[in-house]
Amino acid sequence: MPPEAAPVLLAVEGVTKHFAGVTALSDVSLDIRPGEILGLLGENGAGKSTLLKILSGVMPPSSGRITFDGADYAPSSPQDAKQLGIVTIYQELSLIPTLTVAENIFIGRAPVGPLGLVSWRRMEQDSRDIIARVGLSIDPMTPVSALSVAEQQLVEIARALSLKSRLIIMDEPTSALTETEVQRLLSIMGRLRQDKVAIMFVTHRLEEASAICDRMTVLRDGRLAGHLDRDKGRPIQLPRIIEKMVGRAASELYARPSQRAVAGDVVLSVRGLRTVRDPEAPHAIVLDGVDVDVKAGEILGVAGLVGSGRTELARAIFGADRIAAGTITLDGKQIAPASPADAIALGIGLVPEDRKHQAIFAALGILPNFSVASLGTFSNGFGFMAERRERDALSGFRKMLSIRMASAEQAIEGLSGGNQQKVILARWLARDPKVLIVDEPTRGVDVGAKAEVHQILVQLAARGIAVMMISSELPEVLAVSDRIVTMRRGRITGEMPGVEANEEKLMELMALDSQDALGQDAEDQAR
Amino acid sequence: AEDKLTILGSVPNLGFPFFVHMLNEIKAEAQAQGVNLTESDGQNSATKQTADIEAALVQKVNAIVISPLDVNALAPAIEEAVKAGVPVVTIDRRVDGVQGILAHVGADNVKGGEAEASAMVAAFPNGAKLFHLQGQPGAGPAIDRNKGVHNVLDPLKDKYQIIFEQTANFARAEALSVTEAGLAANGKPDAIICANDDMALGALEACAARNFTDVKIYGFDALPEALVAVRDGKLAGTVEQFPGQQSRTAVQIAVAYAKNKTEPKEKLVLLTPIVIGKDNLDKAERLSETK
Amino acid sequence: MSIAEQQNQRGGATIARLLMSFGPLLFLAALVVVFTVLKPSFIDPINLFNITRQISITGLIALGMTFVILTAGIDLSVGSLLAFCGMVAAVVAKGGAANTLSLSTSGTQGYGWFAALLAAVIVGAAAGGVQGLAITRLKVPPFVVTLGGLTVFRGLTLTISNGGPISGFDASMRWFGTGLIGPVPVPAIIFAIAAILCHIVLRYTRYGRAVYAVGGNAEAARLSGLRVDRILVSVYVIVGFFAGLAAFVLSARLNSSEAVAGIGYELTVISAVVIGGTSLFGGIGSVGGTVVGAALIGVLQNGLQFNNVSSYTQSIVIGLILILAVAFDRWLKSRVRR
Amino acid sequence: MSIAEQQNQRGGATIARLLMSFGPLLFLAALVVVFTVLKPSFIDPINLFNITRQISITGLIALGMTFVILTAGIDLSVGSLLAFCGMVAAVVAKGGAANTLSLSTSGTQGYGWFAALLAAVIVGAAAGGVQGLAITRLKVPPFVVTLGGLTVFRGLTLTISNGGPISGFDASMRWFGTGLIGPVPVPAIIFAIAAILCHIVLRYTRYGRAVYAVGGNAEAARLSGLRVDRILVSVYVIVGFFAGLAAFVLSARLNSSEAVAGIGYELTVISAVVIGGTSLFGGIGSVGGTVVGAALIGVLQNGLQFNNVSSYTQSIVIGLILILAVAFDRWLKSRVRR
Ligand SMILES: Nc1ncnc2c1ncn2[C@@H]1O[C@H](COP(=O)(O)OP(=O)(O)OP(=O)(O)O)[C@@H](O)[C@H]1O
Ligand SMILES: Nc1ncnc2c1ncn2[C@@H]1O[C@H](COP(=O)(O)OP(=O)(O)OP(=O)(O)O)[C@@H](O)[C@H]1O
Ligand SMILES: [Mg+2]
Ligand SMILES: [Mg+2]
Repeated sequence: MPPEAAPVLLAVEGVTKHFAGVTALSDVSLDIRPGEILGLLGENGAGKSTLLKILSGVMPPSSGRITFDGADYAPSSPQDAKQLGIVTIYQELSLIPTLTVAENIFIGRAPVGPLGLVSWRRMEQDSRDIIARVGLSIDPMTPVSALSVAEQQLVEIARALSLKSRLIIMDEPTSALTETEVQRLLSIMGRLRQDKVAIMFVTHRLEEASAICDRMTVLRDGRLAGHLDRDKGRPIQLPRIIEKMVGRAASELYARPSQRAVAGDVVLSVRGLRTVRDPEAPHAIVLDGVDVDVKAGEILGVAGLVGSGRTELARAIFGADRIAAGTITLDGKQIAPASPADAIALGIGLVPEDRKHQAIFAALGILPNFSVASLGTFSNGFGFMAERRERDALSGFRKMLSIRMASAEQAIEGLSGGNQQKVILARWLARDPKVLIVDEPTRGVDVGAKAEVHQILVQLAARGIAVMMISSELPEVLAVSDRIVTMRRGRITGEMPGVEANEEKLMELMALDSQDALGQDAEDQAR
Repeated sequence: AEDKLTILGSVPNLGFPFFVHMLNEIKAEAQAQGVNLTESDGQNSATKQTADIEAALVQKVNAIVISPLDVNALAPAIEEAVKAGVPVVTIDRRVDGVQGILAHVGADNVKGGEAEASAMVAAFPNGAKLFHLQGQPGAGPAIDRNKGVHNVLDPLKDKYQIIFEQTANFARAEALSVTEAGLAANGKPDAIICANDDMALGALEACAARNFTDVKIYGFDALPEALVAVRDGKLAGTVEQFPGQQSRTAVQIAVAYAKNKTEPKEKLVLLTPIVIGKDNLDKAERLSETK
Repeated sequence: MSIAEQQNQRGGATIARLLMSFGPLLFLAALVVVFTVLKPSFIDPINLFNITRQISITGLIALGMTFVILTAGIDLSVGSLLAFCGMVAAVVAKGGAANTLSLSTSGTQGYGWFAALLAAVIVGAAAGGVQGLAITRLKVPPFVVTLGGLTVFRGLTLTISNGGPISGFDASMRWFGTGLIGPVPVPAIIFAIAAILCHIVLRYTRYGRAVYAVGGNAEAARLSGLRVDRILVSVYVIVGFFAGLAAFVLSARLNSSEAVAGIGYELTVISAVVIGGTSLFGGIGSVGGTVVGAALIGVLQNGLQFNNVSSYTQSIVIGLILILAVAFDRWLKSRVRR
Repeated sequence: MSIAEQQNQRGGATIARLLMSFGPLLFLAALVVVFTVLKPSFIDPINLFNITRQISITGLIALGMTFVILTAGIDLSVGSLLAFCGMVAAVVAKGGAANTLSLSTSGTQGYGWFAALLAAVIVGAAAGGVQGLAITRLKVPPFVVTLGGLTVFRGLTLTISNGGPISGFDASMRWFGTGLIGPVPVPAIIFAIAAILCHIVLRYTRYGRAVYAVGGNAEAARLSGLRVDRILVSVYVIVGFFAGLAAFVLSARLNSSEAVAGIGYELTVISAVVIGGTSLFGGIGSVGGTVVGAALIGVLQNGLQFNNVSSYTQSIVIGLILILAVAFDRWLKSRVRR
């Protein structure tokens, strides 16, 4: 049924939003009908999240009008939106880390017994069913702080789905998910569409937007860049989207970069690496005998499903987690970094997966964020900072990586995600490492910046650095890797040259590790 | 050794040298009398001192010698002791409204304040401008000493003006700052009356820094350090309440009763506080410590 | 993760949870054993009841403080607020400021214990509410607002009492501080009832869970539709209420309201909460822990006094044991997590 | 975002930054004006120098506390540690515990001011280091460790001094508390030099950068190769050092080291740091702010005393102004954000 047949559920007319000194949204209009999936797209900082926050009552617009069900709609808090059946999955995860999964799902609406007292038993049972819908099989009484980012994202999705809703707003719900979970989410969205729920969907992964969205609204620099409709029921094609987003035809995003360095000698070699269960992180995957090599001048892609242990591998090499057994060899010499400081001194760098919590110093300026890993390089023998040299280095990288920033003093918080990521990359480039490990380097980064990050990685490899790239996005892995290894359950399950790889081959290796794994998987699914 | 008597000796706050001296004297006398002593420090909290008494009652002490932190707040605990048949002798401060206390040995803080102010009046028969540094607001001795000073000076308002009256919380450092502010704001006074020796010594430093060496400063408690300052003519005087004598007498009374049920000759032993000046230094109890 | 692993983990979780909540309790038990060995009369019922009575005052405030710290807040004003509420209760009990100098306990002029109690808790709750509003509306951190409150309430107390104590209440009021029900002191019973109620509120009501949520992550709680500011104000109202209740019990016990009451209580109270395992960063903690924390401090003080340890040494020992108790708890938790 | 907008933002940022750092300064200026209007002699140099001398003791400790709070830590033990270091300095200055009862100032038996100073700062730094190790190794929160330290150091102080003061130092030592260089009091000069050094360290050295980074995000700092634990220990060493230095100056000024010195200083010191705009959550703040915060408190106390305001009213006014000063700062910052 064509969605136009139904009356408009929510209409935004000429909404503008100013922050001190910034206009985040300017005269934006759009509408959405029941049973429709509307994609909201745009580069980092285009204003997508700002618009969604206005719709969900987090902040008021500076001007403009919104109607819901034909009536004026001006929520003063998320509570108001919730009462109308507008449910939001926020970009910055909004779970309470100290509470259990069950409590997060039932926050503010815990099932109560006859005396008005919370029934923990019912809460546990009900939440078990709810998270099963998104394919999670964790104990609902686990505290959220023990979950991986991906699991948290799934919990958040599950919670939103469990609320009685007429409009679901999803701000990058898939940024931490791998293919399997994304497919599951898309099929759930399809079902919701049949149930006449309207969905507003933000993502930087254009393939999935193209696959599921009925219509798209594209923002550029806070302004409406245009609307896109399905063409006779066929998915909206990527080039059309990209052109609207960036304002010019995008020639070869994701195209394999042309000149590749010839891979050199093995720089980093890992043999039989094992970790033990850490009581501080009991849910973390335990590495179970990992062998892997990275050569100078190559990009080694590491693919795997959520929880396959890729992050643990990176952290173990980097000295951030304790190693139980195995050897790490760097340039032929065996090393045993006991802390990141040791690893860094040896010439290893790590761009961690959780930018907000593990990489950026939100309140500090760009300059200290940039130089924090190279304080020795940028200071003189007496321990004083050589600020001139530091600034020069930063402005060099600013040009090289085309970082969009106002000044070196600006708080890094004020940058878009993509630009923050580039500053973190610059942090490591300043050290000129032998080995650079990047964990989900483009999470939440828009399509243009993503291509730039890929270019940067290729350039690094060309300079002879051994790059290990962990990514949950298979197209990304395929696009930039010279060689790809797959992981599952703390083990390496396969290896192939980048040119020979394709999604099907990788998925197969990521999903299987042994004969019985299939059966086990089916069981997992069933739960 | 099991049949040796045990008494509880409790003072309000061992953070202050005055009470340290008191407890030391209690200790010495207990030793002389051949009884065990359980020590208690109220730590400036009525609940702590009450708790200590309760613990002592459980341990069945034979007598209690106590200088209560507060005349009212310690009453219930002391009442409990009396009910349990344990003889109680209070030192320095009385508790209000409790029947059956064996004896009280003390020197009234109000009287001490009066003596202090009177000494100043005697030094300035023609009137004077003064500063008054009070103790910690709300604390028993601070209230009583303040009352004593005002008892004397309020009727003589025209001749003796208190131009600057502030608390310095019984502390030397605060007295120094407060006096500095007072001197800057009001110029040199004729005299400074302080509710304890620590504050007097702080005020002394402030005056010395401005070269105001002829300000007459009065302290309270007759601590050794203050006695030295009196001897050297830096302090005009300090009030002696004979805490050592009080303590020893109290222990004697308590032990005599606990041993032989000897009733004290007097239920109320009041020592009259005196102001120690240069001329009567020998009357000071702790003169020997100033060598 | 395999099912076996998950179950293993879950089983581990249960044992771990138990041990975690038992951390401070184990420590408390060890202390009791040590003191009993040193001096067997330590566990005389009389002494144990003494201890319960002694901890009930700071314990009551610690219950309220648990709510505050669960939201990642702090209240430094409780000691002063206690003195202030106590003074208000005294004025009411004596029937007006004019009668405060009378030490008579006939009480005919007074308004009675119930009015005094009501006045104390209402003033306490209101004062807490004002501080809560300053925190949420003026966006001044709780540390600063309640540090200001600490000096303001002390000043107000001294102003109404003119520095002195107000003493002499009638027997019906004094019963709340000194009375017994069977062998059990009334303050201890009040504390026990309050603790049970707080436990139920925090564990089994939506409000209680919202308190945890706000402390776990205030921004996420707001996005999840909780009225964060209201909840924040409410916890300061609660701690203020308990400061008022504690003030009433203390005045009844001492038969006197003092201007210097409660000095330094904030640190004792916060210690009790923190020793009990509540995180100063919010979101984690329990009433049971606070009760154990308060008991630990009470037992320690009483036990040292019982053994005639010199007051100077007491300070040293208490400080060290405070650190050790928390270190032991952390160690247990890191050994068997969740 | 357009370039014009960005530049706009940048201009805004500069004004905002200026105003932000001026927030407490504006408030301070307003206070000075008010007090001068009330009593013009308030700005007599003699009174202003009095104020600088008075704030120098807590100000010195506040400098160290700035480092601690920048790492999101806290040190409640500073008041007790000051008393402890002062007592150690006194024992050394008097030439050993045996001579402490002597009030003589001839000083021939003593080890001289330099030894006393050295003893004070070494003991202070060492005590801070021990606390830092307890925080990093035992994983006990700073609040708890230093709360324990607060009672432990007080107990130790009372033990060495047996409750009494140790008084009477020689003239060379006393000069550090009472001397003048030109018209300027020596303590104020010591404070000024220390403040400038701290400013340079925090602003222009590698170490200072690391302190901000650890406070801004400890996990990110660790993953950036900083030795987080060492830096944490170091800030407690620094605050301990300053407590020792302040103790030396205070003893020299009073000609006496008292067992009761420094009670409650922790709150004054933390207030100074927080009023100066340093965030209790770490990563944000400056030495300049702390100096302004200390000056604000000093001016307020002195000004109220200067006007002979009753001590009860003083408490109330100081508490309210403390809250207002921070509220004003927040308001300014929220007006002109980034
Ligand atoms: N609270 C705020 N204060 C000031 N500026 C803000 C604030 N929130 C957002 N902005 C600015 O508004 C603009 C739009 O931000 P928004 O988060 O809506 O972008 P987005 O399209 O969601 O980007 P992304 O894809 O990176 O999530 C950005 O320039 C951002 O810096
Ligand atoms: N700090 C932690 N505490 C407890 N459990 C954790 C923690 N970090 C990760 N985990 C657990 O480790 C598992 C693996 O997640 P991790 O992120 O390490 O794997 P990964 O292969 O890198 O996958 P992805 O990055 O796609 O999430 C998850 O199931 C999660 O529950
Ligand atoms: Mg966004
Ligand atoms: Mg990962």
